[in-house]
Amino acid sequence: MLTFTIRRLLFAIPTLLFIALVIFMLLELAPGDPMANVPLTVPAEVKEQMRQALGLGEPVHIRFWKWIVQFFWIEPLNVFDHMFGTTFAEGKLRIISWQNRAPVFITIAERIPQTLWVVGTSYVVAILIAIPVGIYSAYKQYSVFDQAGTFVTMIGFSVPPFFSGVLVIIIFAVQLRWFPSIYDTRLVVDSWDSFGMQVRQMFLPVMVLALQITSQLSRFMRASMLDNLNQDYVRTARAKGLREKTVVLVHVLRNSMIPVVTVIALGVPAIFGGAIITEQVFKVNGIGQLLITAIQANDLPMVQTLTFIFAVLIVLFNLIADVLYGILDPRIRYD
Amino acid sequence: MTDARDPLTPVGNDIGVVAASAAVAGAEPLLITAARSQWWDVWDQFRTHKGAMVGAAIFLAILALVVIGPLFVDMEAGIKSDMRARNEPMSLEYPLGTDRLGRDMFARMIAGGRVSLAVGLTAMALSLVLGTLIGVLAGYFKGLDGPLMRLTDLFLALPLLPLLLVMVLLFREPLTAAFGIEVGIFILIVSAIGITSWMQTARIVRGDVLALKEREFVLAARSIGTPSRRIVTRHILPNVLSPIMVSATLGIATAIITESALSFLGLGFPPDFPTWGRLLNDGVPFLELYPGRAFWPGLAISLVVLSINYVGDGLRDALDPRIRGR
Amino acid sequence: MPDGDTRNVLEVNNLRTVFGTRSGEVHAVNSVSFHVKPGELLGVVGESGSGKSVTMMSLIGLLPSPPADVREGEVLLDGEDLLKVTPDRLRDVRGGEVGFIFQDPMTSLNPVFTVGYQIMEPVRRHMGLNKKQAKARAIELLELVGIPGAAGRLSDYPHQFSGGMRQRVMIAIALACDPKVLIADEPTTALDVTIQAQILEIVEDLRAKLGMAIIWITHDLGVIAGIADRVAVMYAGQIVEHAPVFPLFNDPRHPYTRALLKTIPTVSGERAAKLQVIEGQPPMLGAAPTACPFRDRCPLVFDRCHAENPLRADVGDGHDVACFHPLAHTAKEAVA
Amino acid sequence: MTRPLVKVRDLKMHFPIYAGLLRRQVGAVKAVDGVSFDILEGETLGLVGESGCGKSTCGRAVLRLYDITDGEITVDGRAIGSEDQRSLRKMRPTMQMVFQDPQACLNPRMTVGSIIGEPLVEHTAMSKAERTDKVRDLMDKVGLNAAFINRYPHEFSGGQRQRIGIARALALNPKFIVCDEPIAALDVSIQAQVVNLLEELQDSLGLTYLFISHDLSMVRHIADRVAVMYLGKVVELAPRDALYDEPLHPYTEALLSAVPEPDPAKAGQKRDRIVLQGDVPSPANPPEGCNFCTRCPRVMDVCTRLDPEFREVKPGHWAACHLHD
Amino acid sequence: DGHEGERGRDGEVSIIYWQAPSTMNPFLSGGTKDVEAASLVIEPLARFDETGAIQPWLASEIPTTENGGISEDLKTVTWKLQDGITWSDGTPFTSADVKFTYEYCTDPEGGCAQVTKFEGIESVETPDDLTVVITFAEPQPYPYSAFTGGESPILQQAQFADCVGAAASTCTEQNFNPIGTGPFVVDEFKTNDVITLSANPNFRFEGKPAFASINFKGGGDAEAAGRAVMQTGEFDYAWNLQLAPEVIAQMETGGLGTPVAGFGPLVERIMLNNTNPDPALGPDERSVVRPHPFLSDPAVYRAMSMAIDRPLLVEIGYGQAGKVGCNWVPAPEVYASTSMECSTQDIEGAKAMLEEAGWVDSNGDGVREKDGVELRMLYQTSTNAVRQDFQQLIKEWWEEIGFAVELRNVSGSVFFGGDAGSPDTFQKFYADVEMYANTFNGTDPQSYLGNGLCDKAPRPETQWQGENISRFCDEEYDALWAELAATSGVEARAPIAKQLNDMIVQRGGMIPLVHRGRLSAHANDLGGVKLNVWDSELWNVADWYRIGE
Ligand SMILES: Nc1ncnc2c1ncn2[C@@H]1O[C@H](COP(=O)(O)OP(=O)(O)OP(=O)(O)O)[C@@H](O)[C@H]1O
Ligand SMILES: Nc1ncnc2c1ncn2[C@@H]1O[C@H](COP(=O)(O)OP(=O)(O)OP(=O)(O)O)[C@@H](O)[C@H]1O
Ligand SMILES: [Mg+2]
Ligand SMILES: [Mg+2]
Repeated sequence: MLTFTIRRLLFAIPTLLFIALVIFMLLELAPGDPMANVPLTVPAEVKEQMRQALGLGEPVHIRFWKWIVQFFWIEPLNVFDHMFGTTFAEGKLRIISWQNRAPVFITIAERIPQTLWVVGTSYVVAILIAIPVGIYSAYKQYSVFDQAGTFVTMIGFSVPPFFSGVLVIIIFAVQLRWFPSIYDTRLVVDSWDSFGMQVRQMFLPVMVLALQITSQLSRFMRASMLDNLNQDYVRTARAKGLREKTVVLVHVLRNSMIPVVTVIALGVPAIFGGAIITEQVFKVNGIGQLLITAIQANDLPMVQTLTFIFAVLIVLFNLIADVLYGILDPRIRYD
Repeated sequence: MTDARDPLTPVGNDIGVVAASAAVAGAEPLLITAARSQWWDVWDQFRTHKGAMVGAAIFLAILALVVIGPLFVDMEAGIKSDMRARNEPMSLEYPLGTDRLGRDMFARMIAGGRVSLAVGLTAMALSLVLGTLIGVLAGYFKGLDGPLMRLTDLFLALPLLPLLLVMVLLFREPLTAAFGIEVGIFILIVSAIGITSWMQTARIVRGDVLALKEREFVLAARSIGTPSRRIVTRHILPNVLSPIMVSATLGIATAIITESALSFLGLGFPPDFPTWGRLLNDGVPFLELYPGRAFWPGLAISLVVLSINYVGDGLRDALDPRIRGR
Repeated sequence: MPDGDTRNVLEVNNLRTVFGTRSGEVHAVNSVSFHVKPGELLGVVGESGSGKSVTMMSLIGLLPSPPADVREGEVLLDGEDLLKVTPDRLRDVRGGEVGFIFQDPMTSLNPVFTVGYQIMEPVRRHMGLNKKQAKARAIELLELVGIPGAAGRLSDYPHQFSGGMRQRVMIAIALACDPKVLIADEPTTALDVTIQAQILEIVEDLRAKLGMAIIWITHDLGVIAGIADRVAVMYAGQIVEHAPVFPLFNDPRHPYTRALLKTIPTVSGERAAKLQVIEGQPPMLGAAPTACPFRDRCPLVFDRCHAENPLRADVGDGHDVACFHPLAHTAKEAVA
Repeated sequence: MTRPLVKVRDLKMHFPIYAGLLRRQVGAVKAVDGVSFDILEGETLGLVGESGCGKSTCGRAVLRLYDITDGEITVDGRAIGSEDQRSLRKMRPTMQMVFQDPQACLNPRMTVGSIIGEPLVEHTAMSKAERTDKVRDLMDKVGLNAAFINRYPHEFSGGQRQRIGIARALALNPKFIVCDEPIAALDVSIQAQVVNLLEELQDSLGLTYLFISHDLSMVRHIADRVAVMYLGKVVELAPRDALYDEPLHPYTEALLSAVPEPDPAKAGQKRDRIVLQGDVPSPANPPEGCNFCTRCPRVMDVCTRLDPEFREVKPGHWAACHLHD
Repeated sequence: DGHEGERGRDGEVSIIYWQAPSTMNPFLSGGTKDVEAASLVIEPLARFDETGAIQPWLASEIPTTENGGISEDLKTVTWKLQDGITWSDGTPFTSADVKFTYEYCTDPEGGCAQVTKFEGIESVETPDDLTVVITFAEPQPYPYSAFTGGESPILQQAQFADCVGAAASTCTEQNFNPIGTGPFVVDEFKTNDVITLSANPNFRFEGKPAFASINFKGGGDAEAAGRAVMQTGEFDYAWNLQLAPEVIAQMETGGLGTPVAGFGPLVERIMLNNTNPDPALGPDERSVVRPHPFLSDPAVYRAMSMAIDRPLLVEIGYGQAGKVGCNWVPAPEVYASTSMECSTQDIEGAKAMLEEAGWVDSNGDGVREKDGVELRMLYQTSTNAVRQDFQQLIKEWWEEIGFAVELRNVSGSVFFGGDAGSPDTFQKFYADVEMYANTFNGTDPQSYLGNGLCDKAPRPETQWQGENISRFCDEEYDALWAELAATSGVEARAPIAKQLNDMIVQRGGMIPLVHRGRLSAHANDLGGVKLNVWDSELWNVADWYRIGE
């Protein structure tokens, strides 16, 4: 298991470097310019000067190399400095956003908490809903509950969040005034009151996101349960005189969870990546919104860094999913 | 030494058994051997699946509306503005009302449906073909597995928006020049969506192929001397049909929605070219004033997705001869 | 051999089980009756699909319902009708008073729980032991079924065991609570002869030691000949012949039993030039039987067989058979 | 009846095991480890042994469905041991295979007609009509009602399915067929039908079989000569009667004694059954010396050190055991 | 009401900008959102008020020739600073800071976005702590661009001393949290998200600001911003609500807020390509070769203009935030030409005009042609719902009078991106007509009118830089503009400017469509809001207060 993990990690390095290069080239080829958002009243020569100030004059390969060095060496050094109060990274140029001339990692660090709060919570909520729903639908296959579940999940899948999000805002924030329509990222949870506020403002985005995630997860859970409910060992468990609850919730569930857990693990990068549209609709200025504004502003260092972090997470969580599979399923041993 | 029965079909067996015994007893005439098209069997089975039939009916109704609707509906009304009829509610003349330029929503829905369905179906087909091809190649040929799966990882990790931007930049001019604006952009959008959405299918197919490859009937085909190419087409592909079917269902929804996002970013069809996604998008700001504007396209997308899902279920069952016996 | 106890631990009368499927009903078990006494081993033979497993699973409600439906009959375990008891009581019976061993040792154990956990489960459930006691019991059981180093293997997973050992674990689970009746559904079919020999050895030992009633399902007549006291032959959901083991092998009365005995080659004795076969296929069980199910394949078939389903009739010495043919009751060699 | 149709010399089939950080090969599953035998034209060679001892691998390797590790194989005068798969295709019609699991070896989505017709599509230029005729012909030959040509495998009983497999194997008029446990998955009453069919076909078409099975009684019935395998090696090879009456290898003896006798009288006598202890060792890690030494009831010192040579102990009766040195 | 009282008495005010500020340093960004956010903290010497009139801010008075602040030769301007102003950190505000700001922005490596504000300045002198003397190389008839308005506020020298030139971008702390003289100071700045500010304890006016803190939220969309102010009451002020008029009206029924509109020089217009965009000419030639095959014909572009129903466009697209626009320079009042009328659609007139000029549909395909040239056009604009509606309507009108129009929309980030490599930018103008809006800063249109000069045309040799998008070129125009540049005094300048405006519209440079205003909304209980389109909208935030019950 350990060597498997190490081996996969080693293999991941060239893959990641290649991904970094591809992302870089893609962004390089993409149309658009960091000056697009500067008003038309600013003349072109000035824009050109601003471009030069961003380092856009340098050739592509040099910029790529610089970025690599900054990402893999200078930024970690900064983290180190931050943790131990050293000054190794002093004076070294960090990855700077073109939009605000600040190190991209500062902005990213600011954004992570709200993304984790909202997207993370919806993921947890979705899991908590999807698993029982999946279990019950499979256990009572073709029952009314199961049919209704299929219907709802399909709707949940097919309605884009830019529609459902606005819809719930209009119903719950505008008409009923139950929840705020705009997420307040400044809120610090330090008391029951502020916690209540946090719950209130998270409610709508979490609801919209969770519906989507639940739709997919519960389908998956159901299929996995169905696979296992017909297995011979289930009959064995029943023959032992175990309670139906034990049979389903211990024997079947444990087996069904193996693929589901890995699917859940594979979905984790998406939590960090944020849910772009939902964040946009509810003004949860998280990572997803950061990415979309960076793309709109053609802030290549930011886009490059974010997408690369995302790629790293995907590769990492693929690995974690594999390892989890190995841990959860005693039959599988990678070596 | 029991007869190893497929757990799926405890009953299917017995029908065969009866037929067989009848034949042994000489009861069955030897005449009915004329090859009956296997699609009849598929249809027969499909017909018994209630959900699938309802789904198919709805889908066909939408398709019919979209395809032959223009013969009965004044499509001009959906394209030309009419300042005297702005923001009309639902009425006989305008079954779904009109929009803020006085265009007939019903006609626009039909026109939008043509584009959305065409995009959804072709993009889905393209992504399925790509996904299946890559999945099968990776699963079947050991040497290709590593590189192709890395490629899949790569695509999964790529930011789609910039990728689409690049594609549009590089290919829009040549394509519109070669095929005209509508076809050119259609090709562009379909390929953009197809190219960025095949990865899930590829992974699933690969997994299934890996398992199928070890099945004895593949070995049997090899022992006969069937070359790999035909083993894949004849034995592997038909057996990965059901996961592909599932991907197809979800793929159409994703394609229709992605198209709307593309239109939204100005990368899609020209603005005077309605699609369901665009109509939905345009309707959202007016959700409070004119809920229908977002509701109808939203409903259309959901209906298509739902009906295709049920059709997919039925088709999957119908295509599987083991279930068909039931 | 059964001792003096003549009480029946398990008595099954007129059991009928029907499956409702999309293409109609399947009458898998039709009016099956049998009984076992403590310490006795009843062998059940019959070809695939003849309803052996369904019969046994009907006894303790292991069939999923729907589609299965036990229509009729009584299952008396020490006089208590298992078809009428509450689900809770039934669960107490399962694993507690009736042990079950399944055919396929590869899939009948849950792959994600340790062997120890799976053995301890019924022990804790039915005997109310605590963890420590249960563990001791599990070790004891594993030693009983002949797994060396039992204590060390409790924390192993099923896949770490070979097929033979897994089947021994299954036996240990079935025996865990000292059941009164052990039902073994083709426990050795998936195993090699040498391993089968080991298992048979173990079961015979255990029977002597624990004195429980055993129902042993198989279609290997060789196995039956070696271990059974009495044999029931099933065909198309019915018991067509039932007799103590010697009379059955020496003097089979039902044409099906006779044919069955003929088909199997042996490793000793003279070698037949050609194997005997039973032509044809078993019938579909689409409806309750109204005629002899074997009629289409029977060399002795005559009018009555098409009109009526023969009932089991005693031919003496605890030997009964369901056949109209006059020869069946007397003659030794009737089948060509 | 004299020319060896198939000659196998020192056949080895090792499946590599990779492990470690760099996925280096650290060992091999020695599924078949030095097997030699001849099969004469028109005869049936039985191959028996416990599960996992390498019978199937051996059968497949002989047909070159695997790229073998080492050894020579000659089929019908042509050395195919090291030929590549592409050129082997031409050779395929000569040698065919019938598989263990009649359910698994038939593509569930193809009709019987297309399954049986597949080899014809691959190797002949028949028209569709000719092919249908030939398929009907074959179905007739194996005792399937030709009316079932458009049915799917699941609509048949196990025995019938096995007939489909046999028909497919016969389609190209092969000389040599490897039957890999063709009856293992079948019911007793149906086993006999299949075995009889195989025998009939052999008589009428002059086929040569390698008949793999773990059912000793069936092998006794069908085979002319029998080879017994244990852990990747043939431990004994002899004409049928010689082997059953007078086994030379302790493993063969144990195997024979373990077969239950369907006669309660004899069973009651408890003819001295030799119950082997323990399990078969892993083929990835076979014991030192004789492969059987860990379970052998008559193990000697030398057995744990030296691998016994496979030699002709009596005329036509080969064995690999130190008892007969 | 809450006019008087102590500082911070009204608690918190919440402002929402649907475009989120990314920095507080307007010299590094130039985006309106950043400039306006910064105006809460840092201030210029003078501002324009809601009428466009210049007002002293940190200066004690506006320098003019009359008060001697501007020299006779129009080459030097002397600003007198108010005495006693301190930075929010308590240190005094001096002329050195002003001079530093000039140096900061004009450093060639700094990439200053406002460098045009300092164009033509030869030197900035500080004779004493309260005097700033600006010397221009040439006479400046309108010298109020440096240090005036929200784009050109004063930075504190002490804070930014190490941030000059290439180092500008490394000063994250400074750029996010500049020390200013304004009513508020930054407590926390979260890029593109939210800014928390609190009242400046050292602010120069007693009892101001009324609010103790500001929650400045960024991001989202105009719709949500409007909703948050007018329907849910979560925010007090929402900036720039570019929404369909009926949506605004509907939101207003929420009863919690009011939309307010203000008009600057922003004009939505259709630019007419004066060169031939035929793709067959190749990527470079197609933007240089003159003339355009048919747009050079006055009958054609006049007919195009006549066919447009501007009041309808206003109604559909902008409502109270739009007016019929016939001029390129619609404001300030003094510069707005009144010579043209365009508020009635005249389809028949347009047809007749074309007919007369010889554009007839001789082959019956619905498209007029003349000498083998058909009236086929490609009409492009950026992606934006209102623009797409406009495109649709205008296309219909034009087709009615015998044109064939193909529409195209390009993502704003590409269209306005100025990427020389992209064929889709508005500067390349690879289309026959294109639609967008533009404006100018401050109140003087001189440099804006300069966008019509021949040599300002973007073309390959200028790397596609230049503001003369339509590539309008007219010697008379160039000469007249030179005259404007040499004239001082509004009275003299205004007629010339109007003449220039008329010339470009009448000679085929563009078709103005809508004079656009800016629409913002404030909560009904927020007092003191004066929508200002000439400067930062938040220019008088120090005077805002909460209206009590
Ligand atoms: N779930 C089910 N639904 C419908 N029919 C069923 C079901 N399970 C079993 N049957 C039918 O019941 C009959 C008896 O099956 P059973 O499994 O008892 O046979 P068996 O004698 O145990 O055979 P084997 O030797 O193969 O185990 C068969 O005809 C089978 O098809
Ligand atoms: N493709 C493979 N890769 C690795 N090991 C294999 C492979 N195929 C077979 N083996 C191993 O080779 C050994 C022999 O397998 P084989 O299938 O030949 O046995 P067998 O005698 O046919 O058994 P059975 O009676 O169960 O069919 C087994 O240990 C098996 O695990
Ligand atoms: Mg069974
Ligand atoms: Mg095998």
